[in-house]
Amino acid sequence: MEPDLTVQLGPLRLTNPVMPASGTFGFGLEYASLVDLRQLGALVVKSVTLHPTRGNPPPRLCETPAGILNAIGLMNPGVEVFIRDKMPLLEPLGVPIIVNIAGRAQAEYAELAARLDGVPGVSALEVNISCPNVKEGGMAFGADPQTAALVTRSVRQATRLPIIVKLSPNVTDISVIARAVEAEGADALSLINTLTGLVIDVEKRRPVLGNTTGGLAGPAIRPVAVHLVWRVARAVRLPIIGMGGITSASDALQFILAGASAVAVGTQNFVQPKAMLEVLEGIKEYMIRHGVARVQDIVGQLQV
Amino acid sequence: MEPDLTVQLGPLRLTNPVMPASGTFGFGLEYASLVDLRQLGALVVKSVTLHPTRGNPPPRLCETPAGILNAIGLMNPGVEVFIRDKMPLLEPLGVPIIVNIAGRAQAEYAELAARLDGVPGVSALEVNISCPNVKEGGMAFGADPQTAALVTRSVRQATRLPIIVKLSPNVTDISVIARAVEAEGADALSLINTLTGLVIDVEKRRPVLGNTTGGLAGPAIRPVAVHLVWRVARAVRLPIIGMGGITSASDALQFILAGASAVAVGTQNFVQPKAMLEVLEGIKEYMIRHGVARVQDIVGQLQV
Amino acid sequence: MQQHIGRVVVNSEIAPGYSLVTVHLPVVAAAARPGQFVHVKAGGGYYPLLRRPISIHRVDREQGLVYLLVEVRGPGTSWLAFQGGGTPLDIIGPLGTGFPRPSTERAVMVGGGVGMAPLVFLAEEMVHYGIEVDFLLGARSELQLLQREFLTGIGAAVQVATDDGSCGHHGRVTDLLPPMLAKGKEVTVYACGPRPMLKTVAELAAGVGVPCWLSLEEFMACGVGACRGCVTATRGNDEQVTYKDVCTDGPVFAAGEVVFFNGA
Amino acid sequence: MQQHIGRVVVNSEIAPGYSLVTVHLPVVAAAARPGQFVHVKAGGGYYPLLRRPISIHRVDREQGLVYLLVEVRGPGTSWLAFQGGGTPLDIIGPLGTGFPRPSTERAVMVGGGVGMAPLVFLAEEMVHYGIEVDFLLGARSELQLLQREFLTGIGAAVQVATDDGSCGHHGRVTDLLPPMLAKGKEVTVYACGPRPMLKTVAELAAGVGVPCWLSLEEFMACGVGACRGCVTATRGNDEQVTYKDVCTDGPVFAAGEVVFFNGA
Ligand SMILES: Cc1cc2nc3c(=O)[nH]c(=O)nc-3n(C[C@H](O)[C@H](O)[C@H](O)COP(=O)(O)OP(=O)(O)OC[C@H]3O[C@@H](n4cnc5c(N)ncnc54)[C@H](O)[C@@H]3O)c2cc1C
Ligand SMILES: Cc1cc2nc3c(=O)[nH]c(=O)nc-3n(C[C@H](O)[C@H](O)[C@H](O)COP(=O)(O)OP(=O)(O)OC[C@H]3O[C@@H](n4cnc5c(N)ncnc54)[C@H](O)[C@@H]3O)c2cc1C
Ligand SMILES: Cc1cc2nc3c(=O)[nH]c(=O)nc-3n(C[C@H](O)[C@H](O)[C@H](O)COP(=O)(O)O)c2cc1C
Ligand SMILES: Cc1cc2nc3c(=O)[nH]c(=O)nc-3n(C[C@H](O)[C@H](O)[C@H](O)COP(=O)(O)O)c2cc1C
Ligand code: FES
Ligand code: FES
Repeated sequence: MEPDLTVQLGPLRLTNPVMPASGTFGFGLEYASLVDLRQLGALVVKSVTLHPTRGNPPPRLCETPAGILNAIGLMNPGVEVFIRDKMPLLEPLGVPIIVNIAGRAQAEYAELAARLDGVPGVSALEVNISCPNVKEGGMAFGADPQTAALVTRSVRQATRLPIIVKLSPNVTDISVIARAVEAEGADALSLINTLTGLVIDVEKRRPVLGNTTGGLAGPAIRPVAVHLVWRVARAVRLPIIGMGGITSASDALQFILAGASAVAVGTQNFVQPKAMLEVLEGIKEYMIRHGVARVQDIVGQLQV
Repeated sequence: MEPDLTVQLGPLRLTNPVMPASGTFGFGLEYASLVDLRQLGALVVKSVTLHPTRGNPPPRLCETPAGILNAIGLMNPGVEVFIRDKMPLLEPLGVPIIVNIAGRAQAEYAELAARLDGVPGVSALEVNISCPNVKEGGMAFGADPQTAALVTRSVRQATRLPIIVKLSPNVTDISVIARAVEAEGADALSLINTLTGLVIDVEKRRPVLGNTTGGLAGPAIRPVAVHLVWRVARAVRLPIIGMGGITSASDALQFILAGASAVAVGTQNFVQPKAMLEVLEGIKEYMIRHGVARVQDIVGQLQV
Repeated sequence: MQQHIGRVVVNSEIAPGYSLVTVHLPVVAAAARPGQFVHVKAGGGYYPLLRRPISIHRVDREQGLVYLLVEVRGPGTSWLAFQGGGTPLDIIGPLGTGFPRPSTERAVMVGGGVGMAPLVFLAEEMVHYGIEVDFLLGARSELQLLQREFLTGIGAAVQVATDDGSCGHHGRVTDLLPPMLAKGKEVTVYACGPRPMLKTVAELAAGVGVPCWLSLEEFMACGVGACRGCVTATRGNDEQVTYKDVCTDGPVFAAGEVVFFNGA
Repeated sequence: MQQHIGRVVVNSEIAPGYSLVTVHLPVVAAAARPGQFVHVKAGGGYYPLLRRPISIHRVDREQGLVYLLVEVRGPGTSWLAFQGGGTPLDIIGPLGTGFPRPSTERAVMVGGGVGMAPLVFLAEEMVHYGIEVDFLLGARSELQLLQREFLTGIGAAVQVATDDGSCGHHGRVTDLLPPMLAKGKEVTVYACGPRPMLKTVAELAAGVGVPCWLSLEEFMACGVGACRGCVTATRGNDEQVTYKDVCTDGPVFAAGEVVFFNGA
């Protein structure tokens, strides 16, 4: 019997739990010749902002032990161009499109949400209140329960689309933020965004990245991410999209057992564009081997 | 000309800036046949508690991508046995001995500090308010500025020894904690302790570690550690001992340029017991190559 | 215990997934006792990060050689298994306490899978001292039976069990133990292998009251007693459970001291 | 652009620290244009983590071969340089835009260090189309002069500069450029190498108003235009500075478009 991989993220139903992490898969189209996009549970696009955003000065990336430090700075063509140029290509895929939005102020989140409401093909919004690489907004919203709540409330009021709020790991108690966001009507949570980091070129005595600091992602942060998913899963009733260093089905299953209903692959897309499909296959095999009928049945089934 | 490697950590003077991170070098004696302990800037011993501590159930360790997750749980023979059995062997080394203390309550820190005050050979105390692997005390003290301040105050009142407070990275704003601790008379700070993490054995659906969660250390966390040192260095005037994933002189220099006056090698001791001496050699070479007369001259010299 | 650079002399796959690595390491060869291990840096860079503990399988003191028998399981052991002659190996050792000499005239060794590795060194030494050695060798199937001819060659009485019955007894290697214990003569039992196997061995030996030594495995960081990461639960005479370091208090423990749990 | 598994046919150190890796990769050999690159997974596991971009140095379409010229710099390139015949390589490519054909009858190529790699493919093609090729080859010293005989063999006029004066002009390779530009005949300049070298080339070419194309390097994650990590500052006709992806908008850019800073 085929295992049942369907996932319910609040009002949003996915045929399987595997998707890309925002910003690591562009608008999906860049990868179309390498990955069959139709097989993804959802397609999460790179953060879209109200206005075109130029991003940070290069270098924007460097490799760290089992990780990557990035400070892209939300480079994107802005929501209007996104709706005009990208959505018509994404909609026909028949895959739920989750649009990640990032604002410099509370009002911008609301405006973005309102603008995307009703755009054909947009299935949900992922609200990025956790980007460490921008001066205005970004992580500042996600580090404080009050502002996280306010942003969630404005987005909630501006759209009927399902709302997924993306949380930052750079906080003392992530469950406080999660509960604040839950109380304001978020439909799901996604975590984790990157950990703030700094790499220094000791010969030049300068930061390697043009933006000085960046966000750490990749396998290096996986244990931190699994822990935070586990912690949040016990604090809220909302479904969670887990991410942070997933490279394989076994990594993804750690997140699912910790309490994630779905998983997102980030950095590993760069290494192995087929990773998401391999993760999906591997989850199926695991379910068959362990006699798990529905993937939902093992969500949060970690025995402690 | 020999570069000047001396370091001043408040009242404590070291002949060079390199030492082990607490808990990764035992009481030093375990490594005596592999490393010439007399060459270290200081010897930081494993956390000592008031009473003998059994530690957490095994497994206590697992390897993660470029890192290690540990939940030792402060296993140690207690301060009395430490003073009786270990200090007489450590004192003759002629190296400053920094005793790391961990309490389950504020009063225990004070008691430990009082007990160690005046013990021959003890040069300073490192106050561990950041251990993620114990149920009582530990990180709870380090995650909140008030409790961090209270612990520092009690220790300050109980001893004339220099006090180094060891901070946790698992907080929203580490500089708030650093300032609170500075205000209570700490002489130096050390950071970072480990990041909380979780690794799951998906076949058994159980945590790999006996304690469920553990602390993540090693090269994986280095960018996070360098960032936090940089952040704290700009927030306080206290000297900093930087640590987190140091494997080489170049890694150590990142911390120094970010603002650390001294550095501690942790996980890498397990991989390469000679690492500390190699780091020291490499710092010297760098100084000669760059014409740096005194290592203090490059502390915090990152150009941003 | 010291740190050395040894050189791989030759590396050969002696069974599917098992490699015998011969390392030129005279100081360790001279100093090592059966049951001790070495801590090996596998690969450069960060992957794998930590050293890997590997038992001393045999030594050739005259030629200064140390033999390691490696089962490929993950990144560390596969790196090791594929290093050809000439590769320098960064090794700390010999480490651990080793097996105590028997006070009996007969020794039974129970080796499960690659757990048989350190018992070969022990068997050689026992035979050398005129002690009668029964070697019970367990494996998944005939192909994975390790060093059988070698053991017979040195004069050990080898009996075999395989999980799939492809050779010898069809079943667990511990099934072969009771008859050995029933033989009457005074005997000491030595075992190394998966924990459930060790548990059974411990129970059988305790049942007839013969001395029994187990070599344990735990994940290790330092290997020298500094990190306290490799502990196992033990019970002293006072019945109190304490944690001991597998790397320095062990890896060999008296069977009666080891606390087994449900999962073994 | 597709993902392929190519096999190393042969790997040889052609100069100290430089390896020529021949890979059987017919689809890429057939499709590649000069200036394009491949994105290679170096090693298994997490170290190094990301793929490494390597220029297509030459192709042999008949035999389905792609040649990579690799300078050993860190973990990725040293892994690549040491893979013997038979090793499977996980490769995405061909990637990037490549060099545009010249509208002139003469082309000058300026290659600094391993930056000469993609220019060889271009030189071969230009010669094939009857365009006269001057190849200015720079290196630290004589030993590091790459593929000099090969270039002469295909009919390029090679001039050499070394930092230490051990061969050819003692000084920078860009010192050889002005005379080439002064020759009068219409010429297009192509350059690849360290950024300071590219800056000088761009300035010299702009000075005499000849078309000039530069191949840039930036650290890359995806290689396919998805991550926006590999950008370089460019200036459009409106003088506005924008960031373009080196992986998909480049790696080849019109020299006038590239914004250089103090550090180049
Ligand atoms: C004292 C001692 C002696 C040993 N002697 C030998 C020997 O002679 N030959 C041999 O092949 N192996 C021996 N081992 C086991 C060997 O150390 C592990 O197989 C090895 O560390 C696995 O590393 P890896 O990178 O290949 O795989 P990993 O990916 O690290 O591990 C593969 C699997 O093995 C488990 N594992 C890893 N390390 C250990 C460990 N130390 N103890 C128990 N399970 C572990 C992991 O949980 C995982 O399931 C010994 C272990 C100890 C403690
Ligand atoms: C389009 C393109 C084509 C290239 N073609 C070739 C080629 O044909 N042959 C060749 O030998 N190299 C080429 N390179 C450079 C090559 O990609 C890097 O040398 C390699 O990624 C270094 O990896 P590593 O793991 O060996 O060293 P690392 O440790 O990653 O780096 C070593 C040093 O090189 C720098 N570096 C790393 N990657 C890059 C990069 N992408 N751009 C600039 N600097 C970098 C690092 O900052 C560091 O100083 C090319 C790069 C690009 C972008
Ligand atoms: C290059 C890069 C760009 C990213 N851009 C975004 C972004 O635009 N919006 C966002 O919410 N997260 C962004 N992220 C964070 C990822 O979505 C993800 O949360 C994080 O990388 C952890 O997953 P990973 O370890 O699998 O990469 C980015 C990450 C990387 C590495
Ligand atoms: C096995 C292990 C045990 C540790 N024990 C202690 C301890 O007892 N007290 C303490 O303050 N820190 C302890 N730490 C934290 C280290 O001192 C250090 O802060 C941390 O490991 C980061 O450095 P690293 O990445 O170089 O290991 C321990 C770390 C490890 C890996
Ligand atoms: S491995 Fe560190 S104490 Fe045993
Ligand atoms: S490397 Fe990702 S956009 Fe160029």
